[in-house]
Amino acid sequence: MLETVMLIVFAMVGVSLLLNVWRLLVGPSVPDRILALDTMYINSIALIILYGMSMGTTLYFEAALLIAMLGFVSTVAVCKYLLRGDIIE
Amino acid sequence: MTLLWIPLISLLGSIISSMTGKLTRNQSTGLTLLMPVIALLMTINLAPAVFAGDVIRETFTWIPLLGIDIAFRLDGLALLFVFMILVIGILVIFYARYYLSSNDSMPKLYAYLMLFMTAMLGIVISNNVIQLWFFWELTSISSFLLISYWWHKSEAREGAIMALTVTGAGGLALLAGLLLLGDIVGSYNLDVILASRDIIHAHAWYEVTLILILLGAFTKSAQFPFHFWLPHAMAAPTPVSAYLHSATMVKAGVFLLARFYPALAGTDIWFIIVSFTGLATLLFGAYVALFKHDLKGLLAYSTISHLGLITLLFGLDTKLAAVAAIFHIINHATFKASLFMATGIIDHETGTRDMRKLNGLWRFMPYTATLAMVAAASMAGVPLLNGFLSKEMFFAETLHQQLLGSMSWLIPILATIAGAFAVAYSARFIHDVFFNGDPIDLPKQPSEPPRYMRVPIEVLVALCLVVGVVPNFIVDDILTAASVAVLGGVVPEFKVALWHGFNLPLMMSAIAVSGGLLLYTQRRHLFKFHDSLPSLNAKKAFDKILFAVMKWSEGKINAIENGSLQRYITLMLLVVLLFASWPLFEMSHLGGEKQLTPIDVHNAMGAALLMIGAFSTVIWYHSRVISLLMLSVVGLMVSIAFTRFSAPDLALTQLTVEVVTVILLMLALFFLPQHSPRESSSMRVLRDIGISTGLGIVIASICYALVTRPLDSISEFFLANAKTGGGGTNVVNVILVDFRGFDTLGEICVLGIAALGIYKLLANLPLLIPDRDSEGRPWAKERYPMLLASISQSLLPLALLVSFYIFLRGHNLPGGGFIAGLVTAVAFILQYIAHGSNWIAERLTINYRKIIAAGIAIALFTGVGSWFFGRPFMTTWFEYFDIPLIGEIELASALIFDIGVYITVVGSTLMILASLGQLTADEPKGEVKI
Amino acid sequence: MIQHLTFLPILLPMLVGIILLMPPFGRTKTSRRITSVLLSTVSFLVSVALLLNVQANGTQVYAIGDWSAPFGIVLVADPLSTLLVCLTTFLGGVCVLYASAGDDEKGSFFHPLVHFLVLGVNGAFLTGDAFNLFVFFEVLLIASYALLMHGGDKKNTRAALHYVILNLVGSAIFLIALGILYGVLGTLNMADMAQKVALLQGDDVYLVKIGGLLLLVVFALKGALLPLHLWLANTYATAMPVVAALFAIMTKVGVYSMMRIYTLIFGDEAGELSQIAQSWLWWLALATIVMGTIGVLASKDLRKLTANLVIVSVGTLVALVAVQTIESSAAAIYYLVHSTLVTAALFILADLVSRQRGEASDRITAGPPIYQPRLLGFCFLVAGIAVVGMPPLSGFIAKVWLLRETLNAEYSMVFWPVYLLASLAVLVSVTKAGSTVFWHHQGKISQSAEQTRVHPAQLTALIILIACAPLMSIFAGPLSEYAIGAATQLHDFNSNIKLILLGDQ
Amino acid sequence: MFEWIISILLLIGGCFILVGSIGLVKMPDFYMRLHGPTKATTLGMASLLTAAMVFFSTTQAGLSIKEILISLFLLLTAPISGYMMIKSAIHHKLDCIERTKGIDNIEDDV
Amino acid sequence: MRLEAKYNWLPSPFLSLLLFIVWLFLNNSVSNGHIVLAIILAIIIPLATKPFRTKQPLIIKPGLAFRHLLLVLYDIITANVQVAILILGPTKKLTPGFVKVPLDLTHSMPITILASTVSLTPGTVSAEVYPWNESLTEDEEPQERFLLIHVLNLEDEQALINTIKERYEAPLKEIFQC
Amino acid sequence: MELLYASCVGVLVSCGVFLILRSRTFPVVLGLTMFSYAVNLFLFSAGRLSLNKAAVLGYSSEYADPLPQALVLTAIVIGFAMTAFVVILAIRGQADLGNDHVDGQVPDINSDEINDNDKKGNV
Ligand code: NA
Ligand code: NA
Repeated sequence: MLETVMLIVFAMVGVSLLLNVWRLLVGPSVPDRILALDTMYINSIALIILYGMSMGTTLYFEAALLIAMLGFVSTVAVCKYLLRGDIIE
Repeated sequence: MTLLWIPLISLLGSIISSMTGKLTRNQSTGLTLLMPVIALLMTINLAPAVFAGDVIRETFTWIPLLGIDIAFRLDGLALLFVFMILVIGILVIFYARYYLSSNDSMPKLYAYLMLFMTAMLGIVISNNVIQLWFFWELTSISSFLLISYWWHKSEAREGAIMALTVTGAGGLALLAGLLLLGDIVGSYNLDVILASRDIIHAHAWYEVTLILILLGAFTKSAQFPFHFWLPHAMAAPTPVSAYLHSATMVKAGVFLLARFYPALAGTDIWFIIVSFTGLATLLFGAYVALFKHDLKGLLAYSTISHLGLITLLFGLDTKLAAVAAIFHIINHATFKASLFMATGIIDHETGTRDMRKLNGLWRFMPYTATLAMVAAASMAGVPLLNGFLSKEMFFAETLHQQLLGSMSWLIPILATIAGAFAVAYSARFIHDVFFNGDPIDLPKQPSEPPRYMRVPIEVLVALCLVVGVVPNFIVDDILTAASVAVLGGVVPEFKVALWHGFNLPLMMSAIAVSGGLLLYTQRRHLFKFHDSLPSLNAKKAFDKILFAVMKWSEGKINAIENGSLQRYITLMLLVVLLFASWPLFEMSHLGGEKQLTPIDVHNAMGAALLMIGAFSTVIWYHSRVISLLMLSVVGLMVSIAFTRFSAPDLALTQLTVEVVTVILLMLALFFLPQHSPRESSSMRVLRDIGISTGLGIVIASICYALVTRPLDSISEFFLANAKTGGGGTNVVNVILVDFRGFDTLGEICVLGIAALGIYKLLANLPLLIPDRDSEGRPWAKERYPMLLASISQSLLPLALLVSFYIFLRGHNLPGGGFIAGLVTAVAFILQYIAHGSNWIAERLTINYRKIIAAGIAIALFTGVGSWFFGRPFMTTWFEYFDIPLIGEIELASALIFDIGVYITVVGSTLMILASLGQLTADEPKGEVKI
Repeated sequence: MIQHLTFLPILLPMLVGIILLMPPFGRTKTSRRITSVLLSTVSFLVSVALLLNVQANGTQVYAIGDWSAPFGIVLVADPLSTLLVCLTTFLGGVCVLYASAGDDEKGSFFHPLVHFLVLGVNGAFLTGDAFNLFVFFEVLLIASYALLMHGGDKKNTRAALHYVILNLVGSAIFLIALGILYGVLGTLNMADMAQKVALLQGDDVYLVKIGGLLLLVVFALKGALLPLHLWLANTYATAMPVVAALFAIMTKVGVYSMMRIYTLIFGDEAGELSQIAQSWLWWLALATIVMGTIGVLASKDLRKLTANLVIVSVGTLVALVAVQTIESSAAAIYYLVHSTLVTAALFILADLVSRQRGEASDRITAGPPIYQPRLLGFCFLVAGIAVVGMPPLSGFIAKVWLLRETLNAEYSMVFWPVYLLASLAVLVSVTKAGSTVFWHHQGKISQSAEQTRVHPAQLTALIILIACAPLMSIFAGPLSEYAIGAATQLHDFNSNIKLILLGDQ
Repeated sequence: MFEWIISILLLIGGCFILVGSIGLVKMPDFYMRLHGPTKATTLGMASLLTAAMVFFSTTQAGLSIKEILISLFLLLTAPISGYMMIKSAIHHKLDCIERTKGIDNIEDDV
Repeated sequence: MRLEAKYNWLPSPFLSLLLFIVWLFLNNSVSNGHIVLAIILAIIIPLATKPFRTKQPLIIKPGLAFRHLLLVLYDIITANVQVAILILGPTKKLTPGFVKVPLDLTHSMPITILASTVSLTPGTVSAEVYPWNESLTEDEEPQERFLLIHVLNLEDEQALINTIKERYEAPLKEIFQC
Repeated sequence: MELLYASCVGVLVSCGVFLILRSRTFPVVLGLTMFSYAVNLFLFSAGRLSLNKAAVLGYSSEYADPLPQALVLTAIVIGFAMTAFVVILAIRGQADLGNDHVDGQVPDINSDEINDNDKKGNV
């Protein structure tokens, strides 16, 4: 059962990612695209966790953790860029 | 040792004279003269042995591998030349003492002259052809220096360049020829070469070799059509001309003919090339000489003509011709040197050399005039003078040759015509200068020169006379010895005498003399005729050609190196495409034998996202922020691909690097335009699409070919030894810090250097800081959004904890110093973003430069540490310790190494970002920082 | 310590670089200079010691981390690599000394960067591992990027952009090539690769061929071989001359790598892949000579002229490499050392000349008289004679030697005329340049010319460099013996394999 | 038992993640789109991570609780990301749909 | 309100506690070694990062804080279900709006927590804090502020404001005693 | 899957190269970054593709080839350093030269002329 569920969830996350990409491509504004990318980051964490579960290994946990941390920083950086131009001022 | 000393002494003389700057002119001259005099005495000492038929040899090893020795060989020919070079050299030096004005540097002239003498001596006594070439080129260099002695005059500079160009070109040909010759014979030794006539003649390369060597000889001895440099070399001071154009430089060319006569001559091709060149030069020089108004110009073309005569003699197929050639070499040296010196006196005393102004000098300087007239008569071939003797021999030999078969009679006739012209220009030299009315507008009032200035001329003129009257007494020995050397032992009977009875040659002489006088008296018509000819200024042509070549090169270079990076990259990529695709087509099957893995949905989706990201980056490249966001998608997908394909370390690294890169790009984007304009034409875009698609397909094919093949690699070793030998279970990390830790050391150096470089780049950068974004919006008012500021403070300790965690586990699980370092750096970057660089600067007073240095130092010294255990650099050490309460822990040198990595990464990354941040930290926006 | 001697040419520059970034040595201008010059000397002496050691005891293989080949990275100090290491440390020292007259303070980190560059070059010469070669290439490149911008102006920036971007693409191609080679051969050690290439079969051959040819692209770019030479003239001519002088060694790294790769891995023993690059190298070399010569003829200033001379020298070297005989390699080795030193000298001279000629700088036009005409003129004469290959200096021996060794090569009837004509063009250009710059005066010595007097440090550096030309000629005998020895070792496939992989002397 | 718990948590997580992304696509203006990803996705992640925690704790030796950290991190950062994004949207004066109330409450930030 | 901790070697005890726990979480281990390491890190990291923290009010009532946390978690879950329904439902019925909530909180950290809470709970996202402060100084002046929030479906503005103030702001005021 | 992987590498190469061939520094830098992604994936694949075989001892029975991974890691780091440098150089170029054209000067934006130049090979 778990395998089936995992497949379903995989599919859900996959569809989510595609939806994110849709928004990323369509925009229309830059903040929209940032939002889409940010969401993509988070959804990739889901993907990695699911992958780790399906393979039964925790080796990829750190990758997920880092995406969480770094995705935040990069979103913040882009927003700061839009707001102030100079992200380190 | 004696032979070596001859050029060596002369070289010493060069050095000595260059240091006589502080001495008086007489002292300087005396010191300079000392050396050639010694050399002359040494040569005289050797002469009897040579006359007796000995060949004196000396060899020192220099570069045995290349067959280049320092080898000397004194035979008759060499002896003759050594005498000539030294005697005339001594006279010229003496003469120059009086010639040079007080403004001219005497040591410089003497040093160059002596250097030149060294080179000439070297040529004539070389027993190794490469060494011969060595000195040959030295004459080119030193003559360049001599001709350009008055370098502030443009004609001196240009004349020198022209001489060097022509003789340099000939020198290169000569080198090629000599190398071929050496290869044919198997040795560069002259003895061997001279003894290998038959091998050489039979060899397939003979013709090429001969032509190359002759090119060397002809350019040096100013043979037509390479003669044009010589008149322009007259820009040199007259003593230099006297030396270069009588006894040395140009004689080097005919020396070469004589030197290789035994080995190369005797074939039809030799006779044809040499005689025709000689004949053409003889006629051409004699003809042009008549029309020169400049005294030195006349002498220059006369020199060309006489060298043509000598060359022609070497090209005639009779043995006596060679003897005549040698004899004429001596005679020409004597009368030409004296004529040049006389010209120098005239120039010196009157301030001009223009024969249209110089008239009736007999009245002002009768003594000098007499000397000059005797020498000129010798040049014309008047009996009782040496010039007559050799010219007689020449005429005789032109009658004996069979070069042109049934047309051979043409040569004596042409020779006679040339003789007539020689008489005519000699007559002009005498009549036009010393008689022919009164001088016109002379810059100076002429008078006799200082007494001693005439001494050298007196000596030479005396020689002309003595040789002319009693030739046997003076030149027999040396001429015989030289002829033996040239003809290889079998010297035909010859008799140098004033009177051979009434014969054809004498008649030719008579015709030449009377014809010459007739020509001179009728010169007005001739001049008119000559002026009507299209004038060919060799110098202008040479300059034009040189200029054209340089212009053409410039055009080519500007067209090729047009400063367009796009072209350079395109070229490189095309080469890559060619190299990578061409072997692909040779493959029978692209794919390998490995079982393919089926595509699953996740991979397909990941691939789709990655491709979408890639294409979007390209599609949106005009709006840079969007393009950058799209690139982030690609980066994210690449790291997910690494997770998918069992490379957690790579995924972590890729992630962190990607984020830092994006931040950097964002920082850059602030200073750069926000949009890329559309500049490429559609053709260009199509072409670029072609190239990039082609490369993509090729690389993809290679990639496919690789991944579908089984691999047998050295990695088994790493897997087997990671734990036992490296003390860690994360094999990738063990490779990084142990097996291939050296790479990592290099890698952190790269990172550190990059940071230093960036700091360097940003120093004193004048930047226009935009005060609004590309759509004209002013920047937001809030510099440091409050919520962000407070949350980032809380995240910092957490991030440090995580980075410590990642660092610590690296050896056994995915992680390690590099990733940890980047995580730490990112945590600090967040602080920079949230609080600004001034805020950080107040709190973090660390010199990043030192941090970087410390990091690399730690890594380096960890490696060096193993020396104390007698092991090579970077041999790792690890041990497990059981500590009460805590349990078993592992200590490894690799961990310390990794600390170095960590520190370097943190230092470098922060240095890069802080330098960038500092750029704008204190600057109000919208202002230019200088 | 003696067993670690092989490693010292890498350790020392790195250490010096670090030391110069830290107090107390890196604190003041003077302390940096003294430290840098002194330790450069030490580096050079150590390199010489290594050379003597290699001469006495044969090729040294140093297994880093005690992991023997092919698993770990080994350094291979054979006669060729040690010679080049000596050359590099020597040149580095000279440049550091020269720059100590003031050039070093025109930007930050000059001294450490020079040492890092030397580190990279030494590493590239010594390493026996293909990927490690890549790493050291990057070390030397990043250092060169930074040095290129030292004291730079706008022209400099533009040239640097081109140089950096091209090299980044080049590095990427290097990685692709390494990927292919590893992907088929499963190893990174060059000797091991050589061994495995000889046994290749089937389609694998073509994949490795691609790898080998892509490496050619990389080395051609580094070495400035046509058509990848286009960056060089501008880059070298706009860099600060002392940096350009140092860069004289960098193209040689590319050539050296070609020698190694195409002699060891794709040499005579490589079965189907033997001499894959030879004919390419040969024709590209000729084309490079031609292009370089055209560049020489077109040059409008001394630095550009010298930069184009570098291109000519690369073409000549690569032609020798392509001949693939022991003798031609020996000639290449001699020529390499000679051309490096003489072009470095010319760059430095161009600098000194331009300082003393005011507005005219080093342009080949009439200009104000030079303040110290005798000194600089003499040095230019020596360097010029050496570079055009006239006696009595090193250039002539190189010329004779290389003509001699190409005589019996397949296409000598093409090479000889091309080379000889190129030599003539170089002769004319250099002569014209020298005569114009030193003799064609227009205007007066500028007021400030006295301040541009050659500094003692500059003078020493210049004289040391200039003196190499006569010394290389005088000692051509032993040097040629050495070069032949080095070339023999280079071509000795079996002993190289044995030595590196089995540690068998 | 655990399998059930894991499955349910997974499904909940998946659903919320999906809903978040649907919101991202479906909503008519930026401000409304923001709600889905900030809230639904975050919760979905929390649920998914809990599932993973249970999964690894039951299938592998020992407790696995580090997944909580990711949840913690997301809960901490998601609001701030959202805040930054909405700030930049306001700065860019992105259009809201017409029926949006209280637009006057926004102050001009330049 | 207290800004300074009692002990110099333990400047922020809650942070230290957090770090201690997180370390053990990260390593999935409560072995002696990790506990020792966790203690060391929990002390060192706060000390090292102290300069990077502006002075913030300390949590005076940890018990209340914990209860508030649970409440928020609960709200997050329910809020998400609501949002999910709103998202999946017809968008035309939604009437979004911007609401300005006057704040009694004055310090940045409590405001941040409040704003975050608001963002995670029913249909609201914090958008701005007015007025902007130009720079974040060491000793921040307490200042009267507003929170601008975007509401996905705004029905009753005042009710929303009241909920936020009572349900989330008030407990925070108490926890931090400010 | 191998084909898919190779295609991804190919697409990244194509897109990267196309961007590298642009005339402004920023797209070129983006192109270089993307090209280096492609190269990293390529180099990585030299160790072949394997699922769930991370080279951490004890985590599976078979392991992926760890060596290319280590190489790629080094390459990523070096690539990062290089990218950083070239980014800053681009800024420097903008500051020194007043534009962000890779050649330091903007050619006349006259499309006809660009076409003409193309024909002449002056690109
Ligand atoms: Na800034
Ligand atoms: Na007259």
